[in-house]
Amino acid sequence: MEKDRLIAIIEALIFASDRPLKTKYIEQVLSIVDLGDITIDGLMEALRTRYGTDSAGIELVEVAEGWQFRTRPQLSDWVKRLNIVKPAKLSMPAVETLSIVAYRQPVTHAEIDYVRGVDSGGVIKTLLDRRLIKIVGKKELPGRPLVYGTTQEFLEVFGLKDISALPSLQDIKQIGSAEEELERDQAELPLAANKPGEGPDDEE
Amino acid sequence: MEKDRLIAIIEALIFASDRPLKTKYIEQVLSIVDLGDITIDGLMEALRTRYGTDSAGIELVEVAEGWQFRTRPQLSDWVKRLNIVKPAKLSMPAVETLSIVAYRQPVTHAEIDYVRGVDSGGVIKTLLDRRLIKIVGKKELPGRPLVYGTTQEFLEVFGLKDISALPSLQDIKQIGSAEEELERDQAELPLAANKPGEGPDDEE
Amino acid sequence: MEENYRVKLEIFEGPLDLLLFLIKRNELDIYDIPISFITEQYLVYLGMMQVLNVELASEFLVIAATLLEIKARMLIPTLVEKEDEAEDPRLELTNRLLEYQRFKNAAIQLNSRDMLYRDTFTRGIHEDVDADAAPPNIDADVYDLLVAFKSLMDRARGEKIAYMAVERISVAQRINDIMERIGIAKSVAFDTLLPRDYTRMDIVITILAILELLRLRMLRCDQREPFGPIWLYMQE
Repeated sequence: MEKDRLIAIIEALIFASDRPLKTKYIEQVLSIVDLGDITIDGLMEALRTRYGTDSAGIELVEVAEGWQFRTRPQLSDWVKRLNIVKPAKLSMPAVETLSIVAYRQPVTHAEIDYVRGVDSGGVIKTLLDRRLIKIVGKKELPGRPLVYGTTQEFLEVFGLKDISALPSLQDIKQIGSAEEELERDQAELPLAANKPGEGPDDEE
Repeated sequence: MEKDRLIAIIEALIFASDRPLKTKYIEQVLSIVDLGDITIDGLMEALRTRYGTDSAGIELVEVAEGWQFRTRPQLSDWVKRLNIVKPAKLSMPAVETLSIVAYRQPVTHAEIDYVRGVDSGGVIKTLLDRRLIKIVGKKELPGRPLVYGTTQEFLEVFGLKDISALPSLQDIKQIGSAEEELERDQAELPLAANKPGEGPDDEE
Repeated sequence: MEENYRVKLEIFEGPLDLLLFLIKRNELDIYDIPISFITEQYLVYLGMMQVLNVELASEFLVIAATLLEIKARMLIPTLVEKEDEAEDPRLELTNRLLEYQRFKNAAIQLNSRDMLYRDTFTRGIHEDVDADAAPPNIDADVYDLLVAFKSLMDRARGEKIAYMAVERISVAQRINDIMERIGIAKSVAFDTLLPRDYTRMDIVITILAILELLRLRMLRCDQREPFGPIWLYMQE
């Protein structure tokens, strides 16, 4: 096989690997190829040179556990700017809390805690700060606790015409067979379908 | 700033981003730089060319209205040898349902069932779980059924720049029939897709 | 004939898939389907599946009935001599088949694209960049909310769900609602009495309310066929 093609394969392997790639794995993958007098070390060196120029935004580094591509440290300030301009994902506790407010509004802090089984004070504060929920009044209960509801902003962010446009639990039951729904005892639902560590991006 | 350095920054930004990076975010990050007569489009083109050679293991693709590095499809067999666990293939019923949603969105469960001739509840659930489709609202019909559309993830998985990048159904009718024959592995069959008067041998 | 089927036995995705296959296999013109022939072939296939104990979706039988109906309609001579205006009984089926075929082809085309995680891969390692700025925007959709809420509800089974649902409506209130509805319409179907997003508790309360009204002889009810709608009437 040509040297260029071998380098391309190694480049793809390191890029796609979910952890630094040990040389021995590269050797294993290429074990079905007759390398002739080409050595893996020689190929690694050629690849490293290709990414070694100053005009590259990425570099190939050999860390203790193997080979890995990284953005060049000199460019880190630029990469950090991405966090400022790009939207972030809501955390799982925030999505949970927001869903309780959306579906059960008006709802008190205590009711949210009760449903989630944990204290939600911090999350409620975050959601208030982001103007996704608001205080809509007080409940006629001892201590007159505050009750929360969703905001206009909430409707806009989630593209809802009004609050009745929220899909209902009944709706979700139409989907998939009834038995499947009953069987599903574990709470791990599709939110987790996203890869861990998946970064922020928006869906317009 | 030099053009080479700008390209390096963009390379690092796209590389650091877990999802396809929209051009507008690149523009926002670079908004503090005086570009002079350099355009972002020009920089993107230069970067794409750099990764466009056959000897590269990675390519720069434009998907879901953004930019992303991906391994070259020609090398997929090699990458698979790494045994990185990723989502399984989609079944044919799933792809069929997905194409109905893609072309007919927003579309209801009942409409999908009618086109396919079978109940698609299970498949819809799978596609929702894999985030290839999502609930986009409710239809103003008795029972206010949910309507579905495709997601950002759909564009990413199928490498589409945006939804309009799908070939039109009419184009498919011509290309698709021939491929289907191959798939069914029944080359002796004539094409029912032919309109009357059309020769049976014009698609072989 | 049966020998051929034995070799080619495929599991079809649905009745339309099967029909398209039969049309192609027999080199038929989709715009002029010989309905008797295709019906016979279709039934042979269903019969074979039965012999093999393959469970077929009920939709296969629905289409079988449709084929037989079309066949019957084509046998009846048109009494009124308006051939030009008479619609071909096969038209709807043909259109459905063409439509299905179009999407089937679209699916094949879609499937042949370079698919992420099948043909091409993104970067495997997540790069952690310190985020010190507060993110100004949110990436979640309505489905995220629904799913989160559903899993919360699943976790909080039994008692808790009942506790939250009970306060929505009482039996007394339900009785008033029902009497009001029947007072206007004179008769109503049971399932239309349920609120749009009804819960199990709503069903229970509605049934309790109806039982109470029946006991008080303020209503009578009947069901005209097994599993048909249950009708409620004002007692004269």
